[in-house]
Amino acid sequence: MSTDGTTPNIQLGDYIVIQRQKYTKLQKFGSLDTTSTLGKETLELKSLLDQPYGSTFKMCVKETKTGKRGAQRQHTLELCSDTELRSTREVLGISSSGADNRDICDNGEAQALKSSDIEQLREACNESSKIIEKLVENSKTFHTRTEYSQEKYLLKKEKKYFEYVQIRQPTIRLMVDIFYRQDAEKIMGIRVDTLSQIISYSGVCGFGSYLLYESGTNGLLPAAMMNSIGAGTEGTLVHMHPGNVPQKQALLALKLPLEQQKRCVSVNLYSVLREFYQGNVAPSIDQTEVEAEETLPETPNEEQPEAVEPSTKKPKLDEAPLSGNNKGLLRWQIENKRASALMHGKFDSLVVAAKEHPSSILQALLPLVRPSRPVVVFSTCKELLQETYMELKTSGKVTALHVTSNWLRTYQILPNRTHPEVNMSGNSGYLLTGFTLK
Amino acid sequence: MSTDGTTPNIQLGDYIVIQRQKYTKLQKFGSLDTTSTLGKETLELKSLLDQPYGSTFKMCVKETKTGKRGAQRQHTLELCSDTELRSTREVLGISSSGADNRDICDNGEAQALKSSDIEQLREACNESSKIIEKLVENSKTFHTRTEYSQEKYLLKKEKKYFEYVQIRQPTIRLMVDIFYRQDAEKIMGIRVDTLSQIISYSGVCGFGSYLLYESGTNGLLPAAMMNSIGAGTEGTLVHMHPGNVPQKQALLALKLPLEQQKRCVSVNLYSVLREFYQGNVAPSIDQTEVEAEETLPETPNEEQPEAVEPSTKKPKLDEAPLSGNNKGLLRWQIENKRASALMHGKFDSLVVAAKEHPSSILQALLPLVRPSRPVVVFSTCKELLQETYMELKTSGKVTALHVTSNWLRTYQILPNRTHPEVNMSGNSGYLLTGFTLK
Amino acid sequence: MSFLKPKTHIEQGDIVILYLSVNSMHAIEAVPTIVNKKGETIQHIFQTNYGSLKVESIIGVEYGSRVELSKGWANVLQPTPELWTQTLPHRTQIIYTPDISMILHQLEVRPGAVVIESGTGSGSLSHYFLRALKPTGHLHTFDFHEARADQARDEFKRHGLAAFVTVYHRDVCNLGFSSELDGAADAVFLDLPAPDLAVPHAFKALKLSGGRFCSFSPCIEQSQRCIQELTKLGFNEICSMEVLQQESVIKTRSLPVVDLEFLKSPKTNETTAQTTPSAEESKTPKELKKYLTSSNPQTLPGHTGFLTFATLPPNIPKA
Amino acid sequence: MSFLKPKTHIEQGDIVILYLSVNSMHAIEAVPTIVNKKGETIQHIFQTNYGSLKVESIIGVEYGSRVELSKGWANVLQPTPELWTQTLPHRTQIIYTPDISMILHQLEVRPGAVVIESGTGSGSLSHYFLRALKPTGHLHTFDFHEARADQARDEFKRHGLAAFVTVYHRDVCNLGFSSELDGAADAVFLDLPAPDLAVPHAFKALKLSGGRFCSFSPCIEQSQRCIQELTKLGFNEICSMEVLQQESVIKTRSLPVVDLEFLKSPKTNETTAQTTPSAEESKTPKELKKYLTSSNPQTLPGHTGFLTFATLPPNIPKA
Repeated sequence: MSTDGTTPNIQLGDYIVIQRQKYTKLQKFGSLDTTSTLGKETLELKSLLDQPYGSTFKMCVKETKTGKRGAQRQHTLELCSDTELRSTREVLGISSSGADNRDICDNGEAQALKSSDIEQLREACNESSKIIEKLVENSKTFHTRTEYSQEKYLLKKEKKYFEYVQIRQPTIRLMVDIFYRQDAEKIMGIRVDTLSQIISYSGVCGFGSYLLYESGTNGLLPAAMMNSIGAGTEGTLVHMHPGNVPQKQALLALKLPLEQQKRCVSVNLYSVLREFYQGNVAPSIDQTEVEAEETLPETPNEEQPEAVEPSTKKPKLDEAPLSGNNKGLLRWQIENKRASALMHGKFDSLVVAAKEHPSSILQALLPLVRPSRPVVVFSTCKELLQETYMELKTSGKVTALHVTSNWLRTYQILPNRTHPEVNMSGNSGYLLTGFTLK
Repeated sequence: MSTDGTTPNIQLGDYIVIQRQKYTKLQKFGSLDTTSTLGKETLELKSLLDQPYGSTFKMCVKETKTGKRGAQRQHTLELCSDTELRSTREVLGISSSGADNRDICDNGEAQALKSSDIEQLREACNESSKIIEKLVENSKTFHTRTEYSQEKYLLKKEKKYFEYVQIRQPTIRLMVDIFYRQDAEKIMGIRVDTLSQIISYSGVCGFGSYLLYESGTNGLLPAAMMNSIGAGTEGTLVHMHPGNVPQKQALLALKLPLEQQKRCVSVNLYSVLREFYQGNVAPSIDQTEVEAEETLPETPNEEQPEAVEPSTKKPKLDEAPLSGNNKGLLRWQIENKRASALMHGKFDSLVVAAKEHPSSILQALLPLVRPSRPVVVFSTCKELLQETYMELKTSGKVTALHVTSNWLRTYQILPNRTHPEVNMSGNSGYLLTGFTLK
Repeated sequence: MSFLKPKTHIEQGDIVILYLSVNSMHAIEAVPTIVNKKGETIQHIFQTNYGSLKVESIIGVEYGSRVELSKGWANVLQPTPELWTQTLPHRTQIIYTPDISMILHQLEVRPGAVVIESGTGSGSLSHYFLRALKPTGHLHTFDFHEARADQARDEFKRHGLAAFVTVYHRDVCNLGFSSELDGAADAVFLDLPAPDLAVPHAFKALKLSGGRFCSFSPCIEQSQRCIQELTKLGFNEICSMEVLQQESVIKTRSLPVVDLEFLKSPKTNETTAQTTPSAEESKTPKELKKYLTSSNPQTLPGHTGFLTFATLPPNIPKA
Repeated sequence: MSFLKPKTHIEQGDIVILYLSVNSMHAIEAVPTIVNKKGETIQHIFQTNYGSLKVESIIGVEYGSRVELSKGWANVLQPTPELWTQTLPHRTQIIYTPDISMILHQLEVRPGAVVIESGTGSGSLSHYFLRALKPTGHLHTFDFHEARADQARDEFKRHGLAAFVTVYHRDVCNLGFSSELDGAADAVFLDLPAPDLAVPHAFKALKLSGGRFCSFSPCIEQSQRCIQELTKLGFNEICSMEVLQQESVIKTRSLPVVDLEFLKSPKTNETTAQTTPSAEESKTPKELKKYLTSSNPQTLPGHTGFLTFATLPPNIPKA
């Protein structure tokens, strides 16, 4: 979404979303040599440069290496027009289908092509529709299958041989899907519905000062909150984390304007609390040592190590009203002072998404929140929220307390085949919400 | 369901299900003077005698008493043919309906008839369709409403003025609906899906010897198990309860043949365990005193006090192989001895539905179950089953342990208006299931 | 004016949430006097289950404070869209926070977004859109019911949100969204009985660079027809879902634990003769153990509506 | 023969459930030898993840016992329909215990009942019907796929259930349930792609005294058409539902509890200089507390099928 209705172009250094059918992946387009791997396909990304986001590219086989796990193909990408994309079904013009499967015997000999034939075919043809056409031609049972069964077969084959990818600009919506699908634990199991409700219940928007503690979501939570705070607004976020350096991948992927980036202050929970309560503590080691340590993220993210680099290498400006003698301070100390100033000014909302028991964290952070402000606590463990609920209720400091979770049911809506999806995600996590009192 | 396909007739002493549209009620047809109250309508039941189950009767107003809560009407019942029952909508032949409700202003003055007019109309007309026709005629907005809104209005009015009742034979299916709707707590919150699964997981059927402990379900659980054990089979049930006398309403309502009734042995948990472990304990008080005490059920059921009488008044035969000197023993002592004999023979399944912590009950009863037999424990409190699960898992005496609960979603399926029902029951309770090991 | 941004003290004219308990809260306007049915200006007294509140007394009070009622007390909270949704005057069926949160997320609404909504209804969702898109975006909201559109327009003004919203009285199924909005929207939301009729208008209203679409329908047939239309017009990423929030009821329960072991050996005190089963029971050692438990409420929302989302890809020619 | 009634010891020919773990169990036939692909009679050795089992060794063993495998052990259980459903050879998609339990309950199946089922499929549901209706009732089960009907017939015989079931190879949508069954059934169950076509046959097959009907359909459109047909023929008490069972994963979790109070006052031991945020963390008092927790599995069954139930009232004329 861009405000002026034009589509921005893909730049070096951008995080991009690569989509192949329903599969999506977040990738840093770091240099012209960057490649990206989708299963057995490796894509050279250089031709993406300066093309508009939303474009579709055709995967063109450049070379095939035979590895241990079968053929690994290297592809270049070729920008293509949208009209090139047609439904394979339409192309093949399949029409005759059986009424039911009463005459099908499942003896594993339905496909006349051997797997070596198929592999050859694949190297020869560049178009998935041609490959699928051949497969259908050589299937003994395809035309006796029901239409439903044919469709299932074609979808399966299309998925395997589909040769187009679309490049999209990362958004919170696309990223939570990717992160949750790839490894939900890396975003603490925060499902899309729960994320959407954290944003609502916290009230985060273009006005106000917000406080977040999270123990590691690949940057998803601070990114979602900064996204709601918006560009060119007056909202600010203090983002507390338990680690050495904050996880910021999702935040970087949003490519926010610098003025907006500056309104997100990421600090270590313990360190900033000490700063807040005890004021200036003199630094006692040299910068080199710190930077060396800082390159180790709290939760090592092996898949996308690029995620961490920019946050540690890029210099960050300090805008908070400080006493002036910031020279000589380490970056984390400057950030601590900025956060501390915001903490003294108090917050308009508190969000806690902790792997730890939220109780002691709330005890430390609730005094920093103004009265009549929302509090949202996320945990995957209901038992912890139960205890926290009882403590808050007894304390009388927070009212309108609720513990909630969700069912998220997705539907297949197709003519004559409408039903809820056969599998559903079992865990939304739990939210404890309420409002602070004076 | 009768095995020979003929419909039995309604007899004095029967429990009957009275149905008025979707409302159902369990009622004992104790004598010809029995009346039954449905909201503001009182029905004289005498004309039901000897009519076949499944018949529909018309409510004919006999007199109207003006009470504190408006008019209370006394009705006689008149057997009527099925063809008399037509959809009110059809009778009224309503066709013109608005496309949407944009022009409806809700000012509370849509109905020209005053409530006193309606009351008069009601006494004059014996047919709900006539009353509704008048209401529709006098409604200023009915014909501008959407078809959906018209339908809703008609259904609401039909419900209020509907003048037919159907008399049905009680079955487990009808009773669990009635009990759950009227007061789910009286059947320990056992919902239909959970009941159905208790029956499945326990494996109760026409063969074998079954053990049930329940702390009060109006007789629903022993009735459901006896229903699955069946008439003319060799299955037996020992039904343990914590109270003075067992709750048996649902069991009596099934009107099982005597031979089948005898295969259900109801005993007090503590008393029968003492009998089992310590053998003959001499009775020391006279029978009169016991009977006086026995008429007090454990959980007083004020709505349907008839429920208890038959179990205390009706003599019960003893079939278990006893030492022969049963004369002089009180009925509960005879039952204890029969149950004790079955306990020594061990059981083919154990069902526990307890308000108490199931753990100590399982410890006492599990040794009475043969190896490779199902165990099913119901509780409304998941935390208790969690503890029990861990104990059983650690003990190694029960395998294939699962704790489950259900969502039960009912659907409205109507042309162009298909959706899950707007409200759903939140609690199925929890089941812990497993199989005993040697 | 209390919906624009977080504020600390109640000012005259603010909407204030009077919070009595989880099941009892009210939205009241912080004005010292009101006009009664007879047209007379009278003191603004608000009645609750815990007695009355002289509304004038809360002006100047800090949000989050406790205020005294004649027979009890309550807390005054600054309204949020969440609290407003639970207290607003219903002019129509409304959508609640769980669905709304998903709608905002899926429509990618953030400051600067231009959003089209139809119908306005009771303005429940509108308030969420406005929080998310202000101060740099704009909401265009349509209702075919004139009184409702007028009420909504007036409400947004009183809530301090007028600068970010335009309310239209218009039948969008037949007339579309007005040509000034062609290619202007980042997102379109429909809550209409026949959403399929409005899909072509949504298609026209979305930006050439693409955008997101959502339709909320209680019945599956509406979603089915809507999806047919979306597919025909080249929308993709079409998906339908339901979000059902369930609350956990948390309480400490005292649950009985029975001892049955003692039954295995004869009673030590045999002077009390064994009598009836019931006599047995009263002598049974039964202790109560406390558990912090969580359970579902008796009744849950079983269905609110089907949410259908779709993407209009960039650069689709619009004829 | 192990499906007829509860038994204590494994006899030759029994189907036995070899239970290794929650996710691993197998149904095996307790026979000392089997015939291999080449037609040779060989010793029956069963391979598991915990090594092999010489099947002959379990004959005569008490059900519920532990048996040794070459690399571990397992328990032998007598099959129940529940265990069978989890281990049977799938010839079709099958229905599982939560739906089946509701079907049996709603169809009011008990000993003596006459039940019609179509299609037979893999026989998962049939075994439940048979447990519920034997020894005095009868199951008539139909499948249009000849091999499946034959396999099912053979299976019921080997399971000791042949006396209570008749298996038909027949296309019931087009040909109905055979005229001998007219007015014979207490309950009819349909699991067919076009249940509406079989509803008139169900109507004919139910007793004059009435009976119960169930159709299981994965898609809502099938239920919609089925209900139209049921309504037309005078069925009542029509209702549709889904039953979704969710398992609770119970485990003891050790969860970190942090102490932040100490940060409010200067460190007592100031000899260790404060260095980096990370150095801070390593010195933070963090204890682990144990919780007995319950959670949902990552993936739940989101949909199995819609169950539609109806009653045929007594004395409906059938010509």
